Amino acid sequence: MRTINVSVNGKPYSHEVEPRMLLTHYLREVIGLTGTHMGCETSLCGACTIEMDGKAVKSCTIFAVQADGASILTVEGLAAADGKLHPIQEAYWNEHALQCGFCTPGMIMITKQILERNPNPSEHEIREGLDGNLCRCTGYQHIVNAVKAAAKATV
Amino acid sequence: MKVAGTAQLPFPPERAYDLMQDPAALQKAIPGCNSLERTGDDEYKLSLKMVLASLSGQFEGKVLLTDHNRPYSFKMLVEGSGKIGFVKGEGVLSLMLLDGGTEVAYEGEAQIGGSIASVGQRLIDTTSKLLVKRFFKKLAKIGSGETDAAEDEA
Amino acid sequence: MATTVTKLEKLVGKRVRRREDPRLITGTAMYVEDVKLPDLHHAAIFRSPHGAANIRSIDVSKALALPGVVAVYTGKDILGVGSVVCAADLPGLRKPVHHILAQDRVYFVGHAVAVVIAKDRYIAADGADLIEVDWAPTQAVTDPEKALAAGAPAVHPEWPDNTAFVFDQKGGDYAAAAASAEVVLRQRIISQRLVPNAMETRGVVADWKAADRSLTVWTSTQIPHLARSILAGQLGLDENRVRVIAPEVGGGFGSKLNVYPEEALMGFVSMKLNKPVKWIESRRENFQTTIHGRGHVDYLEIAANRDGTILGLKLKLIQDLGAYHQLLTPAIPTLSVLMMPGLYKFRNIEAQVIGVFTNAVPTDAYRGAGRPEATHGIERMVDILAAELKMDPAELRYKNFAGKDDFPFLTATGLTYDSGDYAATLDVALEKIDYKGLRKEQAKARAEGRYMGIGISTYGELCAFGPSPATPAGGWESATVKVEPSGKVTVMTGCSPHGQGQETSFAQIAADELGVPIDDILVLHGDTAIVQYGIGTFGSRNTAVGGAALHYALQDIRDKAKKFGAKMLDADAETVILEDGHCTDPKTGNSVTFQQIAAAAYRGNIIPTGSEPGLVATRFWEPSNFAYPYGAHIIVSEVDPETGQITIKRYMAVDDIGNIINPLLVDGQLHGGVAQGLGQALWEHGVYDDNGQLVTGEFMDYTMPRARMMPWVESAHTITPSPVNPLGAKGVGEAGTIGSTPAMVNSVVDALSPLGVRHIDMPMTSEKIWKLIHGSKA
Amino acid sequence: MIANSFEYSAPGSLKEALALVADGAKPLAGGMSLIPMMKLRLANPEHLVDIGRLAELNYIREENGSIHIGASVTHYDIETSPLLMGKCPLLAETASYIGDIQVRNRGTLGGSVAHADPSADYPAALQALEAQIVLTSAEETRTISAEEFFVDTFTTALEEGEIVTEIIVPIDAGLTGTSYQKFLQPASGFAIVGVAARVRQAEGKFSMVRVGVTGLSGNSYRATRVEAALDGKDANDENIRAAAALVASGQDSSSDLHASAEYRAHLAVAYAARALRSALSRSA
Repeated sequence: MRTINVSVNGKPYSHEVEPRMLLTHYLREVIGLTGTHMGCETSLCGACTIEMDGKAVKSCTIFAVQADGASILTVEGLAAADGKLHPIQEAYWNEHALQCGFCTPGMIMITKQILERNPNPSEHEIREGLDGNLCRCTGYQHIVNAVKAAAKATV
Repeated sequence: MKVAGTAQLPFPPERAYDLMQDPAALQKAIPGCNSLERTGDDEYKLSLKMVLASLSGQFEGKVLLTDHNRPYSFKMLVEGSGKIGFVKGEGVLSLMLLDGGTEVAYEGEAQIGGSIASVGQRLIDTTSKLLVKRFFKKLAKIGSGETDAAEDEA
Repeated sequence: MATTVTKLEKLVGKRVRRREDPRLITGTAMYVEDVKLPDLHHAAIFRSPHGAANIRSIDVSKALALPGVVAVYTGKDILGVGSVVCAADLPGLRKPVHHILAQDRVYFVGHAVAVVIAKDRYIAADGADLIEVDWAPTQAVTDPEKALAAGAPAVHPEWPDNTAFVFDQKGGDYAAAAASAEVVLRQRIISQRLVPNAMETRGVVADWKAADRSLTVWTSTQIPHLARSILAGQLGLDENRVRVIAPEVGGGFGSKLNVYPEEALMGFVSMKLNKPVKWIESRRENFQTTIHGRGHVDYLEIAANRDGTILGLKLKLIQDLGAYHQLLTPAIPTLSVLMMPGLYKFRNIEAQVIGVFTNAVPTDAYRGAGRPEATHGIERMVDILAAELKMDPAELRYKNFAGKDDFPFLTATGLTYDSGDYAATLDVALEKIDYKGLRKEQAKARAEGRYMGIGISTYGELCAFGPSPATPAGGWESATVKVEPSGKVTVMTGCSPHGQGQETSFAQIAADELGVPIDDILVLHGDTAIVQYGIGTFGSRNTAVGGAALHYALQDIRDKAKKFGAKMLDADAETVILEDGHCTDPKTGNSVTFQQIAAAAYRGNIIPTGSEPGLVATRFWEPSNFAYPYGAHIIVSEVDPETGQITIKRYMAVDDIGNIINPLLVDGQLHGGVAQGLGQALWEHGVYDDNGQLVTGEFMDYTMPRARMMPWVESAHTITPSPVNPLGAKGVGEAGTIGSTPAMVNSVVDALSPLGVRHIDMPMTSEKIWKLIHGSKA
Repeated sequence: MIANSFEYSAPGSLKEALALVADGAKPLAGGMSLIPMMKLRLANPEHLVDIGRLAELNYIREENGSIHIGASVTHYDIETSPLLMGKCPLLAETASYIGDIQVRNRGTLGGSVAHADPSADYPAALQALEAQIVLTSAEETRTISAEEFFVDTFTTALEEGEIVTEIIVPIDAGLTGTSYQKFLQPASGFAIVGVAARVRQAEGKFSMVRVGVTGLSGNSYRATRVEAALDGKDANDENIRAAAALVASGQDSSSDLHASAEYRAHLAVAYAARALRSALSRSA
């Protein structure tokens, strides 16, 4: 067991964890933030995407011990304290960019990174940016629309 | 999966043939082989640890050598299984005198199952070629008397 | 009591954003994996690595000795539990007994052999790794045609011919039609095995309370009520003491229209240990043990005259069933037979389905379930015929469509198509994409040595399941509308939507009918303790069947509300008007609000004659027929001759799905369906090797469509309402999947037709295309 | 899926890390290759040393006419490094082809190089760049060429106790053009073939050509026959086409579910021509 200290959505946490515990499991089961999902074991679906020290990463391919000292943002940390949704969340809602919703937290988190790095992406750039995230419901078109809408809203 | 190819050994077919029937030589030449124990006519019990990059797995199995036609050809059957999967291969090895050495042509079928089969499709061909290459490279060294050659790089 | 009535905006037909989304976009929705209970235990399942093997012995001692492991169960322990249920039946069907854990033999890779229970999921996984089985592998067979060959290994030793059933259907006289035909063309067409891959894998939490003899099961399912009935039967429990909850379900596409071994297994374990237990399927397990779709080898023969008149179609369908029947396995290919005539009016068909056992996970309903294969067959054959006759494929279709005045149209397979105007829909598609212009562009491209293709698919499908005689477990759906004393409305639907958006579309319907704000409406589903018995979500049935049940329940509420309103207004119940949330007496202009009526109905001090207190209505409604959406999808593609890579230049979808409740949801369903259809056409393939190994068993090797691989889908609609249900809706859940696949293949075949290419089997990988081009040049 | 138990160390310095590696611990950098294998229990290291966070290995700097890149620099940092984009764009371009945003954010150059996956992208560029790889153990540091480093499938020149600490790439003079062209396996995004080309022209003739190939066979390699065929020749498409045709010769082309040996070899030729053409167009 190892003690780790992390900040998740602005709150500090300290826990003893087994080195093999995945960061996804730490967030979901130890901290209780179940918005981050796990959809595969080969790092190819992106449902587990979170932000760690400002970078979008797949939390299923990181051991919790590797996150010691890190600042983490999950989908639960996006909306304002008063419940006001983040513009990306609003865009996903308005554009019907989700159906079953399982991939959505990861999609929203990668959208944040895409827009931070390229505030006005083309359709092609959006699709490339979403490459690490699978959605089986939407065919991606409404997700592309949502990223565009979020770009407009955040510019 | 088809497995086929050729390898060169720097000694004549008789020597090559005998080496490939010699459990002590085989044990040294088979990558990762910890033990090769004779359990019957032409039958050997095999234990090996395959290590390849981060991948590693312990395999237990057997080797069967049949259809002896010294020094021209024989048939080899290898079976191994472990936690990460199992392998079953069967093939004919044909030996030919070539420039004073031996060209070994092998041709057969391999079946791979378990975990490694369901994640490693893109790697099975390259890694099996690598293991075969290592085997003959080592065998060449053993046959040339370089028995003290560095242990298998695996 | 006179009030000013504010007209509420009608919501049906509007792009209303979804009411289920806030929880999903904030990460607060609850899926099975999120269920936490006191003293929750975790299960890991040890599965067969072999496609076929006898089990000599199982040693669980090391697993049991691992600290933290609580129990291990194997096949001998579960003999008291009922086997996995197949609800479909066919004459002479062979049904192998499918125990929830393997007995002395395994039949496919992934077959569950033992379950390890621990207090921690990590330890459960460690425990499963310590189970040792002495296997005696036997030869597997995974190709259905090889399985039918003489001397093939028997999947089930008791049936050495590997044949589960043979099903024949005839309509008209195909033999005579073929004999008289000027052209008869044959083609073998494969609809390969696909892996549904819902993004949420399956998962089960079971919680047994011995004192109450009650079992609560959270499971990621499309059919909670059927699951409950089946589970109660398997476990010998009282059905009313089993509660099945389908919480947030992360996609299904048919793969969760099933009751799997793990549901009863977790129930069994929870009952044994008297503890709650959770099992979450890994992606690997999902690939290996959750049903696959398609798996056809079709031998098709089309008979026609030189003027393009199609006379008949003959089909020999070899269905790869896998090793067992899951819930509906053998029924799926019979749907392909029903839909084999497509939208065409020819009268002669002859079909034979051979259901074949293989050492693979069972096939069953995957988005479209039998209809995509049928549509692919007929739409490919029509293009093959067009090529042979040197006719434009659009023209050939126009020539053979059932006419708009022919409805209800009786097909050669005995179905009655409800409504449609097929030519009008194709007109729209051709015009929107500028078909004539494209053909000119294509001629120019060909002159430049470029391979440009235009592929048309005019698909039809059968959905909105359906009349009960045509479905194994009842073809109706239920709805309850419960108005609270405050006038807030709760709708409980027997459908169990999981992404389709009925919490929104049903609220739209209810809001319009009752004249209450949509925010006053709550739609509940997926919990057998809350919702009256229902059938579930599949076959594009939620709106057309579940929505219709809701419509009738709402009419009951309206009728009763009017009675109360009339009583309150001292007016005649026959003449009062209920509109915009007010019940008005047209004579006096006096009105009461719907909320006042609700309060009065519960207070109960004025009860209309013949009525009773409360404002709740439940309806079970069954359609008299399926609904038959249809459409025209056109794909423009270009092939890179150097690499064989296919680029989709344009995608046009014109669909007629009857009346539309929420266009936003319809677009979403369509896009998703198209992605899965293109996935089949271009990339996806569940490949088993001859040894029974699933070699596309992870996302590493099974190509899922990604954002950068998908084209922009342009879409439009024509609307011919279905006369079968009061909403006039048909269904859109599967349309995109059904329409897209043949359009894609037709497009690429068209691109390569100058090389003499007549057919390409799916998936049309770059290498396959390259070989076609390369081979034709060599 | 859950990894087997292991011991984890996060040393504060390279020196400490090397001591642990000398004792048999396995280095963990970004973990993008290793962790999925561990979750599937195909890889079962007993002790991991986290070198991904060593600041000592996280730098991109220009030194004596070369660019030195620390092993724990991420693909994203390489992809977006102004220094690399300006002076060694081939490496930056190659990095942009790896995986997806999340993987590039986390995966490291050193981790990828040490893993020596036969379908990884970097080896093609490193071969074409004639990059130097710095290997360090508790005892010594040595520098070898990429060509020597990539021995075979998943097999490198790393000795026990050694880790990759730095990669050195050249700064090319003006009129050098580079390009990485990749045909990707649609499911995993790995290269079925990837070809990196680096060309310089003088007076309309190729004065330097380097071609690195990945994915085609069990190991990355320099396509020296292609290079030789173009050396001194007129810089035109006809010559490129003829030379590219040699790219697979002498290679034992791999075959798998996604591409047969024949198709792979064909793609290598096609992509060699594409890479050379693109590099040439950038060399003017």
